Amino acid sequence: MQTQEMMLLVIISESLLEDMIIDEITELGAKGYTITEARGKGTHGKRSGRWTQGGNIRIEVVGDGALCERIIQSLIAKYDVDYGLLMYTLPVTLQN
Amino acid sequence: MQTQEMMLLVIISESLLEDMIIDEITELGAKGYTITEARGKGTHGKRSGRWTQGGNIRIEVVGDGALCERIIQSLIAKYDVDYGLLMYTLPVTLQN
Amino acid sequence: MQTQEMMLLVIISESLLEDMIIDEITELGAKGYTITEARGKGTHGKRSGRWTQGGNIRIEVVGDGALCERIIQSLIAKYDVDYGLLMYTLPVTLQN
Amino acid sequence: MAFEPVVLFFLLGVFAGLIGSDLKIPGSIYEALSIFLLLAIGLQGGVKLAEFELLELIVPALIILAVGCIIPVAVFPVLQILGKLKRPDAASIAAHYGSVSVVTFSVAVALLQQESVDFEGYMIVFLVLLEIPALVIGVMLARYGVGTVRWGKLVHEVFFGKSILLLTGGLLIGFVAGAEGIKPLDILFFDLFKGVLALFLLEMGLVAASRIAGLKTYGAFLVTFAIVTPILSAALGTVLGWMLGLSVGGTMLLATLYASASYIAAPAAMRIAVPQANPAISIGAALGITFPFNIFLGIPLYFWMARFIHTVGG
Amino acid sequence: MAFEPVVLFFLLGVFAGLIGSDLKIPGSIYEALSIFLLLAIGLQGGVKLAEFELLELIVPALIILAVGCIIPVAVFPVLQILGKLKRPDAASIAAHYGSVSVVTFSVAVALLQQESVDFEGYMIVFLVLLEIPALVIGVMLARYGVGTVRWGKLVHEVFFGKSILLLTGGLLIGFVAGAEGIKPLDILFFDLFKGVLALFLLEMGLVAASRIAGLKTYGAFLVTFAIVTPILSAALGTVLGWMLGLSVGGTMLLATLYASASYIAAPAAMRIAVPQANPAISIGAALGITFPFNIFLGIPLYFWMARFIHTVGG
Amino acid sequence: MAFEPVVLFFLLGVFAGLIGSDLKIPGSIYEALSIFLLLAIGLQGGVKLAEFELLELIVPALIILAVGCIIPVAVFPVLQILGKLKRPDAASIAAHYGSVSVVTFSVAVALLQQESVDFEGYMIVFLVLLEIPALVIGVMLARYGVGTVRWGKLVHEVFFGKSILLLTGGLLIGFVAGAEGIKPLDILFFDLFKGVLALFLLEMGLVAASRIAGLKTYGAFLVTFAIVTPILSAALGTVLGWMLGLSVGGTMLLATLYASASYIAAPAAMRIAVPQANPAISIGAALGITFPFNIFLGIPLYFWMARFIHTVGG
Ligand SMILES: Nc1ncnc2c1ncn2[C@@H]1O[C@H](COP(=O)(O)O)[C@@H](O)[C@H]1O
Ligand SMILES: Nc1ncnc2c1ncn2[C@@H]1O[C@H](COP(=O)(O)O)[C@@H](O)[C@H]1O
Ligand SMILES: Nc1ncnc2c1ncn2[C@@H]1O[C@H](COP(=O)(O)O)[C@@H](O)[C@H]1O
Ligand code: NA
Ligand code: NA
Ligand code: NA
Repeated sequence: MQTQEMMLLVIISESLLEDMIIDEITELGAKGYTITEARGKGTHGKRSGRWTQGGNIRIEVVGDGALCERIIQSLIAKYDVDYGLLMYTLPVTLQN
Repeated sequence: MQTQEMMLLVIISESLLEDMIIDEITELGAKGYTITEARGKGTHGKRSGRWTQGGNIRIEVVGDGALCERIIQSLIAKYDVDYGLLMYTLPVTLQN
Repeated sequence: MQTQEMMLLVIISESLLEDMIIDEITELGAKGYTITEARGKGTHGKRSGRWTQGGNIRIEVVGDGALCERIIQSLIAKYDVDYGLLMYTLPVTLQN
Repeated sequence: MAFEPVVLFFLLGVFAGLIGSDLKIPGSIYEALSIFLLLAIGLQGGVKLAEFELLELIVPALIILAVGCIIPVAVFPVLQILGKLKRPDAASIAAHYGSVSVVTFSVAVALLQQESVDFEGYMIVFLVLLEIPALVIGVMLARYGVGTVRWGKLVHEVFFGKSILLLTGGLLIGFVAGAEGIKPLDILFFDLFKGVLALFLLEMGLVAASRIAGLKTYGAFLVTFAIVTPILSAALGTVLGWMLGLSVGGTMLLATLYASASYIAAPAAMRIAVPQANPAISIGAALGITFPFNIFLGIPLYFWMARFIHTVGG
Repeated sequence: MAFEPVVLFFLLGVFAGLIGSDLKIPGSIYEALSIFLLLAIGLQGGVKLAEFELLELIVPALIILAVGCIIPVAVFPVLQILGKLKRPDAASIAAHYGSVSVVTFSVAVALLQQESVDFEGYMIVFLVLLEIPALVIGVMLARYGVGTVRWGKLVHEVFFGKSILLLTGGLLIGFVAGAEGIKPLDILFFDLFKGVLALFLLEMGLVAASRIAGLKTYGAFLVTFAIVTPILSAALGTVLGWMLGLSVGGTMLLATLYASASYIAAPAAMRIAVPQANPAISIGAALGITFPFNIFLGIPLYFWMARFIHTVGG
Repeated sequence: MAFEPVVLFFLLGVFAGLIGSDLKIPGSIYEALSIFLLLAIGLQGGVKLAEFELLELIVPALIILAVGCIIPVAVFPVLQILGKLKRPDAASIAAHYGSVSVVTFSVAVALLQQESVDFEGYMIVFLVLLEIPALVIGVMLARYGVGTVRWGKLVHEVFFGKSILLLTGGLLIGFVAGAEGIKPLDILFFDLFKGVLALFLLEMGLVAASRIAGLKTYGAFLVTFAIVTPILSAALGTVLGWMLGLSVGGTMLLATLYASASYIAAPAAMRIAVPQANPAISIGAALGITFPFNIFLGIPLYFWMARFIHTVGG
């Protein structure tokens, strides 16, 4: 059983952007991703997930540092100004 | 692009408490939060998310250590004895 | 207030396996777990959560390193070949 | 004994739950079904209420409320002393049994309709009224001399909680719009009502099944309590209904209201106001025993009681 | 003034929202209700359309579309100059008011049915057509000289977005199957329509309530705008409908279409195409003011206007 | 050729899926629609079954079951040898085609009703019975000599899985309550049935669209297989139905049952019991080809075959 030190990138953004973000991270080389439905509040106001306010999605990508960095740069450039977006990274140990 | 070392506080508790916990963390100074629906099991028994058993919510707050500490203290004082509650923290790198 | 250094194990797998994985981790000694509904993509293809494709679940288990190791070994042995499965661990500080 | 096929769906749910089937009604569907039932029952009441002189209802309403308050006050010491339950648990259970169950009421109405027995349309008003005082009494019993209650939060939870809101909202809309105005909505809210009730009972059966397992833990006292309490409460309701001059149908419905235990409004309110109480005990009794007892045996029994008192008492 | 009980459900929703009740329609149920409404309205239109000569509709359709484009073009400078709104916000609001609201249209149809007033079945075709051009105009206004538009994505979003797709899909199915073929579906799609509309309005009320709070921020200009614009647009529609020789019912529906503001298709399209615009302003105006204004006061007013012009104009 | 408008909804779904519309039926609504369809079809069968002598059904039921088992056993070597599929995949596909599809059956019933052709009400019993044996055969074929099967888990999955449970539960409730007892539920479970089927087919179309893309990967063999198999199975059913003395309607339904491939019960059971099989292949064939083939061409063909054999055979 070998384990592997990887980076976990968590992206929280507007549900509306799902397709575009997924296209982006796939093109940049992500091998996989996991999405959960979320709601929340931030500098762009409350996103309750009720229809007219829209909801959030929470995307997890496990990858190497370079991949995460590429995704971060690209999403900041495209979506950070106009859309709700929060990204953070942390080191994790991949187990399988 | 500057990144920032922050603390991530994860709170898992009963859906019923959502409004009260959100009020609490907002008053204590959180700038934002993210909520996902969850279910689970712990010392207060199984919470399947079926209606009469109730479900859980999983709240993420990214903030500085002091904020997380304040929230933790306050939630322990108010809800730890009578309600299902689990909190853990970990360091993360904020990317935007 | 005493805090405790623990391990967080995150398991992402097919919804279909929920009962079996929960039985497994409970038998191996987990005191609790938290489940959220998820969808995603990986080496086993896209799992959109639409009915005929099936969805994923994301299970969090907070426990000591030995427990996490036991769970990882057991799930790899039983499900890694035939089913969608991703597991990673990270250290967290339990706060209550 | 009178029998209403809709309860068969409850049995199917219990069976599915006990054998561990993967059948489940998604949470959002369950929510939608409850919103529908509450609105529909409110609308039905409102339409019928429009035919009555409201002022004449005030006195019977006050009497029915006052007598209804006897139930939680009476069962509380029984639970504490005979049942050896802790104060918060006893108070919480008292609140559940003092309050009422909309679905039990609906099954009773369905039975009356099947047997073509008339009833006073304004019974639905009492359903709304009776939801509330028991919850307040429960909180007072739990907190007497102990700590402070967040009354504001509680009152809000109770009065503006969705059950009461939809019931009263439906009542008002039905009252304002009247039978004529509601007609285009009849097919959704009235004709489909019983079918939706059937689906709801299926889900109730699934949930009740998960409660039945837990009951062994609480033992014989709780089981006995959960069967005897509704019968005694129903007796109280039967006598009162007869004394107030209600019809056979109305008497049976009042008995059912007193006999029924809340498992929606009460659990939510008690979890907020009396968090020390273990919700598994109160919901287990209300949903795992009293609810099935009422829909299978209780309602036919209360029907018989109502006819009996009207025959004997004239 | 003509009154349609279904709007009482909207009031109930607003009330529940304002007092902070925990009532909410689960998201998936809301989705299902909209799918139902869109399909049902499409089917109704398709069945009626089958009775008409399609070619004869082309000219009036083009006129109605062209005149409809006046609305966003006219309100844009008003918003920029009088309202002092930024270019993207002005353009986004223009798109919302140029587009149409399916639920407002449905309430108008419900009123006509209650008053037993006939209307041209093909009005539904205009509902579909009018959804689109205002969105394109809005994007052009926002982007004129500024940056590039992802037109591909936008066109896809608009034409294949679920609103248009279900409306046109229903229209085609109704048209192909005809009244006879649709008959076994009548009870679901036609008889239940108004009840479902009632539930939908309940949810709309809840959402509108959450918008009302935010309106204080935007001030008197926006409130005035959100009431005056529909009245003027309706006047335009009334005159045009009369000139095109529509019946009283058809004239009133055209006025309602022009007067209504989109709050489903437009917000989604604008968020993609004009992300700099603050969605809270446009949705707040369309849903928090114009929608309630239209269903309570506007529609009865437009009905009166249509009858007036037909009486006076002959 | 006979045509049933309800299939137009499937086409709309396929179109929406292929152009990448954002239309989707929320998961919980899909769940609710399936629960409804299964319960409703069970109830309909139960009510009709109450009119028959149960004992007389045992022999034909056993024959229909035994002949039904021929299908998976016959297609397995074809898939392995001609199709060059791996053992688990061949076995899993065999199980899918041996089992049956409730929605295909429902579309066939809808066609018969539209054409006013009678059929034996107890056909629904065969629908329930035929779901099961093919799954067991599939597992045995996959595991013959290889590893161990968790039979307990599998049997539980199959017998107490929600499809079988709701079908048999509805059957029993309909049987016990009878036409009279079910009457207040008629409007929900019977009158709305076809409308709900339409919505369900819309979702099926969306899903089928996502399958069609994947089919290119599997090539000509699978496409041919997925069209020829139902035709041959239907021929078997037609001859058997005629030999058993079923009416034209009953014969056509038996042919449809044999011809239909499961895409709900079978995928779930195979994923547990034969995890080595790639679910994309079996579901792709069953849902992406056989299902649309059956509802558009197959069912009219089987109807023609049933009439033909009854005309020729007398
Ligand atoms: N401090 C925070 N902690 C956790 N989640 C946050 C935080 N700030 C923002 N979010 C999430 O990120 C989304 C977008 O953030 P924003 O761009 O700040 O509006 C919000 O809707 C929240 O779900
Ligand atoms: N060891 C654990 N790992 C992950 N989640 C847990 C654990 N223990 C408790 N939880 C979650 O926290 C909730 C409340 O826990 P408790 O207060 O222990 O009942 C549970 O319902 C679970 O969702
Ligand atoms: N690199 C990744 N990052 C995040 N989630 C992943 C990744 N790879 C796989 N997953 C998740 O794990 C599930 C199973 O993965 P797999 O076994 O690779 O198909 C997928 O459906 C995803 O939800
Ligand atoms: Na009671
Ligand atoms: Na407009
Ligand atoms: Na078959």
